[in-house]
Amino acid sequence: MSDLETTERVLPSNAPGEDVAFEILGDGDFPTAEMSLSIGPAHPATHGVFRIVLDLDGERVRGARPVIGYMHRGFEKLAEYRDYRQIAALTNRHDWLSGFCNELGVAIAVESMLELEVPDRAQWIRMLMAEWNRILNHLMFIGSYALELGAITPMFYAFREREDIQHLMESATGGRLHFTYNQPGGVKIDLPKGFLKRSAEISKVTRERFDDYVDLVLGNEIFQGRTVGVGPLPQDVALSLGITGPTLHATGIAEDSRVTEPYLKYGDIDVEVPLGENGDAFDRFYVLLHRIRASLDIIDQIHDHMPAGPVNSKLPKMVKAPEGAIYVRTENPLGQLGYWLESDGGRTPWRFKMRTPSFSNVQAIPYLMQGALLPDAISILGSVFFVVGDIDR
Amino acid sequence: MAQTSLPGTGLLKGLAVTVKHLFKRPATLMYPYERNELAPRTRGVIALMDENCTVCMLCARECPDWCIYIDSHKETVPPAKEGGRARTRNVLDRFAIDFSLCMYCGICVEVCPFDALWWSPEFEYSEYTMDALLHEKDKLREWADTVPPPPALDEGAEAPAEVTEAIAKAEKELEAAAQKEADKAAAAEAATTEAKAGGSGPKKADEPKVAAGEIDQETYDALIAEGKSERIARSKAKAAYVKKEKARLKAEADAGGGDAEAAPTPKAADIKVEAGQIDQETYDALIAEGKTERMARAKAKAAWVKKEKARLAAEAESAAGAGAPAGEEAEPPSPTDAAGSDQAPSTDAPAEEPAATRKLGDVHVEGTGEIDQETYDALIAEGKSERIARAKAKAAWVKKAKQAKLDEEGGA
Amino acid sequence: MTGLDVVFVLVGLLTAAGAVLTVTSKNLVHAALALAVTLAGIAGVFLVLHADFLALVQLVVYVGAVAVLFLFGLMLTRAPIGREALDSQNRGLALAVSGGLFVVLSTLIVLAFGDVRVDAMTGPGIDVIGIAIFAVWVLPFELLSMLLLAALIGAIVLARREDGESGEEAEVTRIEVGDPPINESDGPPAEVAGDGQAELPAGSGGGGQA
Amino acid sequence: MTVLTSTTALAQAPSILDVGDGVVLPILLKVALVLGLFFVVPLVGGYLEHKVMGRMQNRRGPVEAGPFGSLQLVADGIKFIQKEDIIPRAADKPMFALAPGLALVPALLVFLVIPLGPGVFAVDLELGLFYALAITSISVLGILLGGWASANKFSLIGGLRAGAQLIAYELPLIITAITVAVMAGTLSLVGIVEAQANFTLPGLEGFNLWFVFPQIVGFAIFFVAAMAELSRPPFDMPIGDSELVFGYMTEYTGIKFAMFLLTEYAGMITMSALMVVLFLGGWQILPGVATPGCEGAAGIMSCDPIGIAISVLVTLAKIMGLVFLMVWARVAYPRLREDQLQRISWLVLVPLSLANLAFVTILTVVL
Repeated sequence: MSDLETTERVLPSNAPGEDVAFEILGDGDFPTAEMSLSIGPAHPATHGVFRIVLDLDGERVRGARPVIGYMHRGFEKLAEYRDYRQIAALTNRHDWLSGFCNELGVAIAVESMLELEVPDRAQWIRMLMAEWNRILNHLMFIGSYALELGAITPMFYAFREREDIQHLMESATGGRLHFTYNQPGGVKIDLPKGFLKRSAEISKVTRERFDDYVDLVLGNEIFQGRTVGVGPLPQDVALSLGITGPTLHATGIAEDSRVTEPYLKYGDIDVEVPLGENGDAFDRFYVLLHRIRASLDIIDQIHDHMPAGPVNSKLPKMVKAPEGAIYVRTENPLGQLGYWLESDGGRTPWRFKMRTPSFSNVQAIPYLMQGALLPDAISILGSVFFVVGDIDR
Repeated sequence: MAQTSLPGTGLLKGLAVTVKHLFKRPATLMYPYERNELAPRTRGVIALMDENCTVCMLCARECPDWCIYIDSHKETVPPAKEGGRARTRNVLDRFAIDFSLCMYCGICVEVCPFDALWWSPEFEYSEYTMDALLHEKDKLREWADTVPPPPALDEGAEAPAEVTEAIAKAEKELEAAAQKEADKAAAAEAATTEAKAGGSGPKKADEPKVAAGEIDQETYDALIAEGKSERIARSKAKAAYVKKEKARLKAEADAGGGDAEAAPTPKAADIKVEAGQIDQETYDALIAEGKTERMARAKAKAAWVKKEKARLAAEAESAAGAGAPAGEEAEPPSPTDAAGSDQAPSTDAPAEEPAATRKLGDVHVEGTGEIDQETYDALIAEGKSERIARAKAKAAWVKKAKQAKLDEEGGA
Repeated sequence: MTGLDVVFVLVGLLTAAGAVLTVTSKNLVHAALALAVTLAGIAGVFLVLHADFLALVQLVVYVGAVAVLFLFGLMLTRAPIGREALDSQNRGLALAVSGGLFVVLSTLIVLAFGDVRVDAMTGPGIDVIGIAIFAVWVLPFELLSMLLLAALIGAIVLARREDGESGEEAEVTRIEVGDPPINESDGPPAEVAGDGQAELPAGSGGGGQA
Repeated sequence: MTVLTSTTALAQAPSILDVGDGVVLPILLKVALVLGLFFVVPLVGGYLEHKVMGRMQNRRGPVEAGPFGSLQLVADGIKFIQKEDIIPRAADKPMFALAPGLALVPALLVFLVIPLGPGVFAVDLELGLFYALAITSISVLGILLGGWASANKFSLIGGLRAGAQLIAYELPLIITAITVAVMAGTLSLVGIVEAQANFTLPGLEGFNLWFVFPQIVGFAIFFVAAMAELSRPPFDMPIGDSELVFGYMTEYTGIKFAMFLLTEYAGMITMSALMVVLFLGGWQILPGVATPGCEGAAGIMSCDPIGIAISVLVTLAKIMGLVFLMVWARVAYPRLREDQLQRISWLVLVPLSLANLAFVTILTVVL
């Protein structure tokens, strides 16, 4: 594969590091005019309204400029005019594949400000839901990444699994994507009867079907041909661009909030962080796939730990965070999600800043795409997992 | 990581996976012909029981995208008694939800203090234009009929406030009755307590309320020995404890209520106070009175528990009349019984009218949401939320009213 | 006049029309397509003359390969497409050369065959051709293939010339490939938005779920 | 010269359409009949693809149109006809309109020479195989033009990829076909089927074999090259929906789009039919098994109507089997990259097919 990689790649000039212009070396003897190809905002590969302008030399990418903002909904400003319960319902929606994990961050932030004690059972339920949500998210990307590489089938399998899990989560939360299950102080209502049993069943089934994805996608030589060595991300670049989550783990760095600074009860159980070696597209996919298995392990542990008791603590009718500020970070499916919550003591935040993983992760795209072929550009675009709403907010 | 033993194995495995699925049942649900069973909590559409709505506007104010439209006017209600003061109340003219704006967060349902808004799993209300998604209260009222009963909670869950309160109340009443007669039969009580003490766990004999979280150590050990997981054992042991404890309380009450020999303890396994059982009669009556469904259900539940206990007591009495020895009947439940406690043996038992003396729970009082201000203020002062305080105050009012009525009757 | 003659005339006219279009068309791709028509017409002529094998060879080699390669190269190298670029100042000279060539060739054919009737109904079968090529004329055939091989290698050598030797590279002009093929009847030259987005239909939605 | 033998005798095989004492139905009628059949078979192939793909993906595929959804493609066709025919403003209108036809017609013309059973074919050309390959190579002209005329960058890249793919895979395809012709000693498709009825390997006299057994490598090469030439996944880079939206078809709508789709299905059928004829013994049930109702070795000569019906069904079954394989590959595999595809062709398939040709030629000459 790599013998095609005749191009020396450099950091885009806006990234920390030396200031180098785009330059293609070893360009051959048929210099041709550049073509600028706009992929998106409505293009099948961009899953959402994301646009990327490629400067093409034949099928080789000379430069890539992501154009974001087509989906900007002003979340941070909206949040300043909503109380904390409403913010939880809002944050569901910026990364619509990880609704639960998003609202979890808000709940933890508010609780920390209020110094609120959250019942044990609520924390375990939150973990259980967060891990199921993680699997939901990863299944989506596994399906869509395979689809971007032209394999249609994994998408259908992934959606079959997603349907089971969504049904499970719906039975407890009432929602399929936007769960709105967290509230400051715990979760809204306890699990329905039989939930844990079904959860264990689905965990078992999903684990059994895991091999299908390994055989169908990960082990496939064509898939490996399309991904191994494509878009390798060096560790230092990843760190300097603030990349987190599976994209970072693929480079071999095990920075995961669940392990490094455990929240909820993650400290009480074993959390495995699958790691890659080269940070290429294959490793990114590998990490994503194995995170499903890791999450299933966590879920099984949670089943064994689930205590009895209340699931929420009594709150005043109007939650008012005391004056002050806090930064809370949680490990979202796509990377670290940070919420900066600043309160002037009122019922709404004075400032609500989001540090979303997708926004940081797309910073890697211009770097990764330099010198890639057009089909590789798609492979790279798909392997840097992002949700457009999470970029634009 | 990208290793395969032989080139082409990966390709063959891909073929194997797909051909394996060729012979599997498709996962498709043939939607218009088959329907998915949606969970009761599914947030499909918001239903309105407009008779419960007091036009407090909380939902409209809390809605993050302001999609609820409410119009109302004030109406003067003539005084209930002559010479009383005329009161005004709000009358709902319009209640509309724009489902093209709604983001289905459920905050309105959550904040509604009078249980006027409910989630229904209905979802097939798509329209060809966005305007048509603005639904008025007639339509919202229709959906209210599709609201399913809430699902039972997980074993490890704390029972909902309504249920715990109702149970606690019923048990308090029983205990009060027992206390009343305790002087008459102190010796008998002591004997019964002793007889029960062997099997009823390490709890205090006079604990009035069955606290969640206690476990029946015996059952627990037995289950662990059987190789069950700790979690399962704990939950079952908990259930066993609750059952035993209730049996014990019941026994105490019965013992207090009558002759020691004539009032043997009913079989512990028969008393299964399962949350969710409701007394249909009470329920219907309350609904007919215009109570909210939730309140009616809670009360009916309490009524059921009471009736059931009364029935069991009556049974036990008659059994004692037939000369059954008390000690043998009062076996402690075995671990297997405890393990099987998920099945409710008394579910189908007819709710007979108890022949016992009138107790507090039998008294029926009219009430439409009055609250006991004293209790309310006390609770608010304690820092409880308004909603909880109101609910408790309401309960307190009902209790007081009943007590008053009972006293009146007794006096008569 | 037999039916075959009619077909021959029709195919001939088609071929000639294609040839004329090839040189008069102002659009390179149109010209290439007209060339393909001409080549296919010649295959038709072969067919009429019962030279099935030759006709199919003509199709495979000229229509299937040469014309495709031509179009392919045209689109890939982005030769300037448009009126001015194609307007040759040597029209008169070209006309003179091709006219002269036509006169010479037709004179030669008439002189060589005169009014000798050629039986067109019995074209050679492939076995005859095979034997002719591989038995009787094997030496010239092999020589020809050697020549082609040499040409091929030469082309590769030219294409792979080292940097610097190639002298001045053609100046690279930035051309939008999606530029509209100029169509005279279409009013003002339609402008495609710089990034080709203007005419894009909504995506097929394959990945639109995410 | 055993390599190239004339097959004029075989070319005179009796036709099903010879009625009574030598009254031959006009060739146009024959053509119409065969074309009619071949308009239906692609639809069956398309239905098979929908259904198999659905089941392999754990869903049902079409169910509503017709019994078990069997009329889905017909319904699709009606839908396409009703759709608005959009031509982009910047497009080269005549070329844009011409391209789908230019792609479809050659794909249909190939049907003329493909034998479905003894005597069931429109014409038996002496150069049938050569004809089929020559005609299929014209299809790409339409695709290339369609891509260019759409005035869309995605379309153009798709068209170019299609062209590059065709050039790359035409070579192994033709070389492999030639290899079979060398073995059969004829270029007539009917002749090749008949040659397989009598084919055997030295040392295995008495055991009838199809060409697929000695030519398993050739069959594999032909199969891969055929899929690449048809732009079937995993070689569907010209369409590559995640990269090129829909490649050369991006701007096409309505009936023109349907024509491109039909080209693909027709191509699947013709390529499968060619493979059946070249490698899988045509209409023969099994090697050395005589078709009921037919006389002669493996039912080659003179069949009664039942025998002919059985033969046609056998051919269709084999074609559908190969279509199934193509669909299976589509379900199971992701798409290759354009340069990987070229690499496979030039570095693997071409040398392999050349070696195969040399091997078979030597074998044939020696024997």
